[in-house]
Amino acid sequence: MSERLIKLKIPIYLTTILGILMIIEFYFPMPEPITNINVTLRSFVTIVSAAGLILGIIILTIAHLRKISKKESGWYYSIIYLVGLVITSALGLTSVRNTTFLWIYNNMTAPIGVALYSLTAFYITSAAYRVFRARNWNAAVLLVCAFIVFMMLIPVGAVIFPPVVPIGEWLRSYPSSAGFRGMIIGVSLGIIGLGVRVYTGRQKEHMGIREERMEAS
Amino acid sequence: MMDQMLLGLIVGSAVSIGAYSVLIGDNPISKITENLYMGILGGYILATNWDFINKNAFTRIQGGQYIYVLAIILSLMLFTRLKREWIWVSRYPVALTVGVGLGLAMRATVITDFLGQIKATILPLNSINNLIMLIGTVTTTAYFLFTREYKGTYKYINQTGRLFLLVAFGVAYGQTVSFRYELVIGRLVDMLRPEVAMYTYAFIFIVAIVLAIGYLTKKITWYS
Amino acid sequence: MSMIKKLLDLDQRIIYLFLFLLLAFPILHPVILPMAVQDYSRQAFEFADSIPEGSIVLIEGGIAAATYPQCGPGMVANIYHMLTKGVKIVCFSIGAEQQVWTQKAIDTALKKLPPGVPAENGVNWVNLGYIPGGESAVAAFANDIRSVVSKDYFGTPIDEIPLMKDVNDATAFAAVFWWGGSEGSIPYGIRQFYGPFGIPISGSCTTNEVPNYSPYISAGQLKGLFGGVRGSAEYEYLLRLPGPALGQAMATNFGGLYWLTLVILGNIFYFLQRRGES
Amino acid sequence: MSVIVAGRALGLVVLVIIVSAILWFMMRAYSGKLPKLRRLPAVDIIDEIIGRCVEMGRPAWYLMDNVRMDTPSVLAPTVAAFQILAYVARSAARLGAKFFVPVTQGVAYTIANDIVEEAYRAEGKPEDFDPFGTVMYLPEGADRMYILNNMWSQQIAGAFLLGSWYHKAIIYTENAARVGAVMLGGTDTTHNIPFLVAVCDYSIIGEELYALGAYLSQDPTQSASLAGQDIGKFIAIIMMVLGAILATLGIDISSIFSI
Repeated sequence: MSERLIKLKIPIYLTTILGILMIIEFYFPMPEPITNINVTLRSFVTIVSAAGLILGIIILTIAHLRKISKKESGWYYSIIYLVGLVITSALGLTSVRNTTFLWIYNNMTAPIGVALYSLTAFYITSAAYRVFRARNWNAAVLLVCAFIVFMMLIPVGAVIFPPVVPIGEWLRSYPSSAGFRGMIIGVSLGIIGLGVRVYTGRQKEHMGIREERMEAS
Repeated sequence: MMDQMLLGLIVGSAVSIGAYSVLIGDNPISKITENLYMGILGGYILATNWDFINKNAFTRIQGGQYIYVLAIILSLMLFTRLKREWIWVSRYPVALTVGVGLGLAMRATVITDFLGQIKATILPLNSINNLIMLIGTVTTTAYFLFTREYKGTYKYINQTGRLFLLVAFGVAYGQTVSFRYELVIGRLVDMLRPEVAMYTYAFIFIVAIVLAIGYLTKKITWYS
Repeated sequence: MSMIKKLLDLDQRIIYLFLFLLLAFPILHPVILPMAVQDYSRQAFEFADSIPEGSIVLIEGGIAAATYPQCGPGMVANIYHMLTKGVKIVCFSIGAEQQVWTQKAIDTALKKLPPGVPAENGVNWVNLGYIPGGESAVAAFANDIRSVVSKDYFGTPIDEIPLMKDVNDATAFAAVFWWGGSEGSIPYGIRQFYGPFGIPISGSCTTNEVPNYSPYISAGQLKGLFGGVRGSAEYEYLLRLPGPALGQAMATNFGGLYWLTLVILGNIFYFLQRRGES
Repeated sequence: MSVIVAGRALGLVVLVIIVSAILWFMMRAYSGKLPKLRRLPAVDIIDEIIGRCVEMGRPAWYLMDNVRMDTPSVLAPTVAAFQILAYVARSAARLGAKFFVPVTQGVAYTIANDIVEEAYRAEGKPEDFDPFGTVMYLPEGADRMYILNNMWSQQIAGAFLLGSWYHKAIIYTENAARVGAVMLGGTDTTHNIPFLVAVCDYSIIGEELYALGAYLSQDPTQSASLAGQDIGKFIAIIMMVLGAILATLGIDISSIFSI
């Protein structure tokens, strides 16, 4: 029973207490020691997240090492990973201001990052040809609105067909904001509902705990 | 100094071509870039996060804020998952993250999202546009009702709500597309600078030859 | 019939290849297509143009590596515009990486300046560098600059900088230009400069963020906005200062026309196929 | 010093009302009185997609994009996605589909790994769970290339794209569609929901992401909480309609928002 308490109940209680503390602090003026605790807790979260990333890299490295030792298909690529990791982390751990470390970041990491981000343009273009068809009226509405707004936004669009600008602006300011407003209101309620389910200990999947049906917790 | 910058642009151009090769489908060039990127990014994440912990926890502990020892303990608790029987220990840092995070999300969403959007919708109904705004917001809000069956009056409300949602999605789609082209252009501008362009062409040429040989000899799978 | 089916199943790699060629072409050989200037950009330009000679403006440089190709040229044009008008500039950044790009924008603008325009560091412009702490630091900066800044980007103590002599808080500035990149930080400027001090503010952001700020413009809290590469190109266009953004805007045009064509073609083929089937 | 922070009183009142409504419905469900709920189509689709993957002998992937647990606005949809993951993973374990979950953040990785392992154990197939391969940590950013390359080489047949989605939405959906995968997509981010709706075979929008997990859990108190959320929607609708009518009549009530 006490094992259940430590492994299961206390984490859930802890979640609830911390969450309610955050909410109360926002609505009621609090004496300084309590606000200080909350600020400290939030910085704990950032520290734990940073530690989580380090843990992730360690696990990823173990996975690559295992791949190499088992000679799984494509194991030689893992060597590239290891070399990259060892060089950059060795440089970076000496100092994050190390010039070679920053050079690698600016000239290798960042360009690949931008290039990968920009892949979206290619996939959007091929999606335009493949899925953007007026199959039914739902798809047609989406298609027409996207077409008009996009035409408004490219510099030459307004020259080809001037009315797209007022139409596009109107779509953007009225029906579109109205649509998103309803969605945002819904999402906000979804977050509140989620919070209540988590804080009452009903939803506990994120703790890796299997759900137990209709059982008081 | 200048040489380092030029070298940087050339290397940047080479790795970008490696990244763009993924457009062809899985191939050795993109695999090499993938693992290289994962490695250097992993090293970067390792170093910067270690630096962050150092600055925000260890330095503070040295400065007398002993409460931060707790943050270190919580962080170490995450690492217990490397041993299977100890996995439950990592629930504590998870409880901290989720508890605090959800609390922060919940407390803010009521005012900024829920009330903020309602406030913006309270408009005098003296123009078609304001009326559309009200109808749109009300019907899309109603679109998400879970306790109403899809029939009767609600069916029409639901359909109207869906229409507004689709318009919103279309507008957001068009909006995002134009931004995406700017990203490629930004990268291409750097790759096609006069002093780098020759190298870029050479890299493209090499990659094309390697891949063409690979595909023709069936050493690399061509996905269609 | 099978022809249309084949066209509909066109290999995506051909689409990608054409996109590459279409985007690279205008960068290598600038072709100027006509362009319509957006209202937001025109308002922002007119606002910048109305600042009287001799006053001091504050520029926040929030542009980083990923956003510099789009928004950087606009910031360069802004700095050029101010210096040629005889307006003094104080720059700062709220991100560490961004301060480097801010300085790069200043250097680029200085190189472009026509001879005879005074542009001395510390007299006509100053870069205060990186101020950590997000919005709370911006608030502190607006109330008392010296509480958060002691040295500029180059390490000169700010009390030794002539331009900073009478500049103590937000009231010293005639205007604020917030080149926010993709930081999403324009509201900081609105809340901390426009709200409490009434200093007019205009800004720039990436294209996808424009809708987030349109409410501020219609409320008059933001005097104008340059969105993405198009905004930068329009600044260059209005200022008659040809630069990299114009070429990029033309490339966007090509990419955009390609997208529109593909959507239209896809639909035509799709309907032809459906008609053939029925 | 006032009792409530200025400008937040109405927020507090609304929050208390919504939370009480949710709790009330949950209590009622606890004693057996269940509210009537419309069935979300997405509920049946999950097993269908997994089943298809098993039939074709090709893997099913569960992608979550942004899982930064230190950002509240990302954390909420991520926690919702975790609940759905618990169901999908059990379904995959039971039917025997090859399952893969890439995660880009350490704490989230810890959680996802626990969930999936627990699911395999619950279905009595712990040997099918690969501690290094089923759930995998990939550095944020580098995951794009890994996922694209492997999507092609493994020829996935099903993909779930749930959580807080950003630009990766279009990258993954378009590639998954090209390799012939059936997709279920859903997010609460307004900028990228259009791609999921346009490209995915099935999509869930905004709040439905939060609701889906509650539907899928076998726990009636959770699904009952959705009825409480509906009360919030009614409050919103009433406030908007009433406010607009009063504004038309020249009565300005916007000041109540700043109490």
